[in-house]
Amino acid sequence: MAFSSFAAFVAMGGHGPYVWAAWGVTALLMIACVWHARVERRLLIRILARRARREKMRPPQSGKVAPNPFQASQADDT
Amino acid sequence: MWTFIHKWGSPKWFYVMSAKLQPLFWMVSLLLIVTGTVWGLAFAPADYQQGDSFRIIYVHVPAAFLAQSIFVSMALASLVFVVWKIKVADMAAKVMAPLGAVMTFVALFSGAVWGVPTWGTWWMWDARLTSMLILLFLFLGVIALRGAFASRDSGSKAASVLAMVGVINIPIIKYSVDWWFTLHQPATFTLTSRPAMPTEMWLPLLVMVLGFYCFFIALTLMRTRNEILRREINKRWVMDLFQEAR
Amino acid sequence: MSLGLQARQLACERDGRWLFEGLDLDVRCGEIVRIEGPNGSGKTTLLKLLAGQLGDYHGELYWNGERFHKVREHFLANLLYLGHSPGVKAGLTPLENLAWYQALNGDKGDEEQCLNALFHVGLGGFEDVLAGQLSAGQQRRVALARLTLTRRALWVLDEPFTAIDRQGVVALEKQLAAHVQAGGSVLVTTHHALAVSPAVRCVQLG
Amino acid sequence: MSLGLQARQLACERDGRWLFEGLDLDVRCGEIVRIEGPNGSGKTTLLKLLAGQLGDYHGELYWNGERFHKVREHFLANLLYLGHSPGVKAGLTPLENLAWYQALNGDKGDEEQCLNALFHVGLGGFEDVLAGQLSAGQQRRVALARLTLTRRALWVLDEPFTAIDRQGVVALEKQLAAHVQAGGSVLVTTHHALAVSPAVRCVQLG
Amino acid sequence: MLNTPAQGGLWIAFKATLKRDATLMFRRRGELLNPLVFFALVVTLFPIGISPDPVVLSLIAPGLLWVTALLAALLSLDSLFRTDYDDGSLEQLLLTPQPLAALGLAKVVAHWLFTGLPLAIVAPLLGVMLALPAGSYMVLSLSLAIGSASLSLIGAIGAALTVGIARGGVLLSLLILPLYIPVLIFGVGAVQAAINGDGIAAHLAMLGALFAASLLLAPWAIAASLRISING
Amino acid sequence: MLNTPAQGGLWIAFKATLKRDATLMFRRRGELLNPLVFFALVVTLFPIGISPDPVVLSLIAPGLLWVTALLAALLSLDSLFRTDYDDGSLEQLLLTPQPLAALGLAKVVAHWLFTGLPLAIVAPLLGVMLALPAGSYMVLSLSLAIGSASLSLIGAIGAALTVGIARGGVLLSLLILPLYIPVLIFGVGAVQAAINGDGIAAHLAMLGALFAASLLLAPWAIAASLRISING
Ligand code: HEM
Ligand SMILES: Nc1ncnc2c1ncn2[C@@H]1O[C@H](COP(=O)(O)OP(=O)(O)OP(=O)(O)O)[C@@H](O)[C@H]1O
Ligand SMILES: Nc1ncnc2c1ncn2[C@@H]1O[C@H](COP(=O)(O)OP(=O)(O)OP(=O)(O)O)[C@@H](O)[C@H]1O
Ligand SMILES: [Mg+2]
Ligand SMILES: [Mg+2]
Repeated sequence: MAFSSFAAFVAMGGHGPYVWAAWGVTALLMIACVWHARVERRLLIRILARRARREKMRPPQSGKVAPNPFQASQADDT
Repeated sequence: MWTFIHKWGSPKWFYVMSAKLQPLFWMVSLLLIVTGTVWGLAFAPADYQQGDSFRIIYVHVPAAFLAQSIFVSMALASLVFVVWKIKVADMAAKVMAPLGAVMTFVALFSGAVWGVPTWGTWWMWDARLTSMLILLFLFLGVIALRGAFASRDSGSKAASVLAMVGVINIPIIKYSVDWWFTLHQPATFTLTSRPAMPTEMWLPLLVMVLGFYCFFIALTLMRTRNEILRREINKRWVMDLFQEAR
Repeated sequence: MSLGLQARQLACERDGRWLFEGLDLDVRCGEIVRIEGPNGSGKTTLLKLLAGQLGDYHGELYWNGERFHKVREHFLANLLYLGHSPGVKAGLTPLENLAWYQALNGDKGDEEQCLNALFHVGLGGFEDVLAGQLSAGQQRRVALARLTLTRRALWVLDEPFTAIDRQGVVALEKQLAAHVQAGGSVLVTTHHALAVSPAVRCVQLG
Repeated sequence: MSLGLQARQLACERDGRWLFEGLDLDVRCGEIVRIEGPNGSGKTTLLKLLAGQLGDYHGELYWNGERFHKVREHFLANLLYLGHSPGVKAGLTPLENLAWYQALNGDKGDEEQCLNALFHVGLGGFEDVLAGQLSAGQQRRVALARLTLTRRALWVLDEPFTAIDRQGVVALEKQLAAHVQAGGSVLVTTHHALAVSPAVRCVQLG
Repeated sequence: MLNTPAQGGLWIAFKATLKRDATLMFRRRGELLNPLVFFALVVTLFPIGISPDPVVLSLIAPGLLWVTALLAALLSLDSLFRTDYDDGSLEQLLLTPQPLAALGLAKVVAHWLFTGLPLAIVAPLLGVMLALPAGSYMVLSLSLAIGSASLSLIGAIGAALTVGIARGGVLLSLLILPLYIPVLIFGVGAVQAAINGDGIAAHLAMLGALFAASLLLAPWAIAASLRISING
Repeated sequence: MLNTPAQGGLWIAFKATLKRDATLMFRRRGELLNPLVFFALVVTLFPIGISPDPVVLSLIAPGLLWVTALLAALLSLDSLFRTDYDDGSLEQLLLTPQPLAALGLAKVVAHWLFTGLPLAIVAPLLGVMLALPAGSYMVLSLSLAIGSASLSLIGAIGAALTVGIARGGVLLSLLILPLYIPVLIFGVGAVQAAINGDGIAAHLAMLGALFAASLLLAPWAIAASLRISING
């Protein structure tokens, strides 16, 4: 242990603000990275869930994943 | 070797296998970083010249090392993508870039904060600082270029070309900048020669560096998985996997 | 005083060559006027001129019997001009493109209407794709959606059929016919054989 | 070994939507193949792909029976592609434009030939005007002059009739017919009703 | 069937144009950062090119920062009307019943919001890197914020004049840079005054006056220039 | 009816492309002067912005001249492939049986001939205005001439990458400026060495090496980038 007390640990021999600023920003950014990745994943899962629900309602289509609405309307014309 | 590359190049295989690897890397990185933090902040002795401000080194140096390594990894991934057309490599390259930029920023920021007690200024134009700043610009360029294309495929290829051109230039930039600035400090920590620091100072540093590298791997795996989902969300296997999971 | 657009003794010179001289032209309500002529005969130039975009002409232009430059505001509030370039922003979605055009008329606009107009030109389902990623014909269709969206009396259309497929051409012809039947007027150039029911008056250039 | 361009099980995806799948296409000598389909059905994409401009497709392409990328040089030496944008430099005269295209073939070229080609597309007298000052149809005619100037076996033309007037259309149709009669082949998209004497094979997309 | 010109729609059209330009900027997220990155990059080039010595740098810092910000603003101006010209929407803008000057102003406002203002905000950071003497940071930001608004307004005239010309970019600089010199002089003057501890009010007042004058006159000049360019 | 690929036509195609770009440059006579005028204008902005004192100016002159020349070259790069892209002739360039790398190189050579070389020639003149110490004028020109060739080559990669992107101009700077730093360092180094009376051979040799390396690698990168941009 390099410090005699908790107060000395916080003060960092007078360099507290610098040390804590550097460490704080580093920790903050790294945690933000992880948090962002998790939010990203949750959003994607939500989209998947919505699709799964829609798929259940509609009979499954073969081949094409997303039907082209424009082509559908063309087929009506002819 | 060939089959290995191809197996890992398949998004589905990667998605399934990386799910198993990922927790391991998270655990190890958490362990290393917590150990390094406690050790470096509370137990390592203060520097006889710089006092406790020296403890910034435990985030500054790992971030600086990692930032440079990320650029090289990104360029390697780009090379794999361009040569073998393996899309997973491109996804990895894509998710590495922002983390690289963040790490470069961390190194710059912690260095700048460190400069106030040691040099009495936030910023000084010396070789290492300047090349780090340029590295940040290179990262930003890769990110911006990828984002600027309307079509994802073109964005991927363009970013790959830039990453490869950039990685050729990094040593040239480093060399020329080193040569130009005479103010830079001599290296105190290299992987090959024994450092001048006492062991109880550099051991925690080593722990932190390893922890940062594990963090990088874990985060890259996780975000690559996200990217796979985003790109393959229309594919059958994603839906199947998802429905299996519930 | 007569309604509509009138040109009297119109003449235009390009690089020492007279594209047209002494041209008298009337575009009245309920009428399709078609400008004909081979490539380079000055159709686009004439249309731009009649839409008030070019200044270097000889002769006189009237809108509802009044000199052009006096009633410019009123004229522009009644004009819909679609030129060679469709005026569709590649970085915006079709919906955003239309919303902007509506706002330019000082009209708050509502999404329902824009969606309807897009559906009408066969772009239902494409409203949120960036226009830059659409095909040539689809981009022109975004521009044509303004015909449905924006109520204007006078349509000035420079080769509106470019890149449009056959069903699209039929639909557009019907739309032109409907517009003049409702009392509007259309000034159009095309190399295409027009098949619309009301009489089309042709003006030959070149 | 068969002559010409072949596609086997060609498929192309855009933003998660399959434009076409499992497409088999043969373009043989002495044949006009026309790609049909409504706007946005993927005609331009298919043409670019067959011209070797796009890389992200599934399936196989063959040129004279050999894999595409192996004979790329030979293929390009026999291809003439005219796309939606005419590739005519606004800051150069028609003559200079053509001279450059000739040189790109590694051909010194001579002015006589270029002048002839321009005359052939009805641009006699315009050879020294900057192309930027020509009308839309005249600019496209400059591009079409390359059909006369550059001898290539395979023509890939994306809506070549855009902005061309009626006489021009007739002349171009004749030229296409003559080309296939001489043993060449043509791959074309157009929304226009083609009236050429040799049989036109149609491929339907969308 | 005839419409009469709509009254009061001007504000809607103004807002919509502003929003459209903002959307276009945001859609390519990189673009928003581009002038800033250019600013930062060029500021990095100078210490490398001239000297890394803080004494030298602090001497030239005010001028360097102002000139570089000016260049960053200038370069982003080139595309202000050009993209609209290329795809034909400028033609349509000219054919609306709304006054063109107001719509042009909306585009200029968007340009300043996403170029001039961010430049003013990050300038102090770069000031630190160039060892700008303490006490002048606020003034640097303020002078850049007011000054860049004039720069956007004046520059838009040039952009409108050169929009019909391919490769107008460098021609634009030629037309516009001489007009930028008064703004530069008073902008740098304010910062230098702050460094020397003199009063800055006079300089800022001059910057404000330049801004007011260009706000009054530039929209009409922009409208006229756009008409000329479309005619050509 | 089938052709075989023409052999030996590469030189003709190379020359024709060079000539075409030269014609386009000359046709708009203003354009030829644009980089020079930009160079001159920015160099005059600095004495206004920083200080008219010859001592200060002579101190910063080598760096200032080099950085400004670099910016002038950079800005003219944006249109290198863009105009071709817009009118479809780039597409045609990609479909010729000639190697794309060689044709791209022809365009780069034209760019250097009409931008880098003139900049190198007028730089001494502006050096006089900035009180550049005697004895370094020749070296300034020479280093600019060699250096700007590398700048054109490296910059063309960026121009090719951003050609498909509307408003790519400022993005181009971001991509390219970091890669320009070694050239800048050795270029300024040469001038500074000449001022200090040190040997300049080492610097010029490094500039030459950079040029050789970019001449070897850049054409391939340019060709690959153009292919990508056309695809997108
Ligand atoms: C913004 C400011 C700074 C930046 C961008 C910066 C950048 C870097 C970089 C890139 C490294 C890794 C070097 C390598 O890979 O070999 C490094 C290491 C290091 N830096 Fe900094 N630095 C900054 C400020 C400082 C300050 C103020 C100090 C202390 C007074 C400092 C001390 C060190 C030390 C001791 C190392 C480890 C030694 C070594 O590996 O060479 N740095 N820094
Ligand atoms: N770069 C791109 N990125 C994403 N989607 C694209 C891209 N290019 C084309 N598409 C999509 O592919 C589809 C087909 O486009 P294409 O241009 O091939 O159609 P086309 O058949 O030529 O139509 P047209 O008759 O209108 O010319 C369009 O729906 C378009 O949205
Ligand atoms: N800006 C200009 N400067 C000089 N001449 C011009 C300009 N614009 C057009 N011209 C000339 O005017 C003539 C008519 O052009 P215009 O575009 O009006 O023809 P058009 O009838 O629309 O032809 P197209 O059917 O090909 O569209 C052309 O011969 C052209 O050379
Ligand atoms: Mg026309
Ligand atoms: Mg098409």
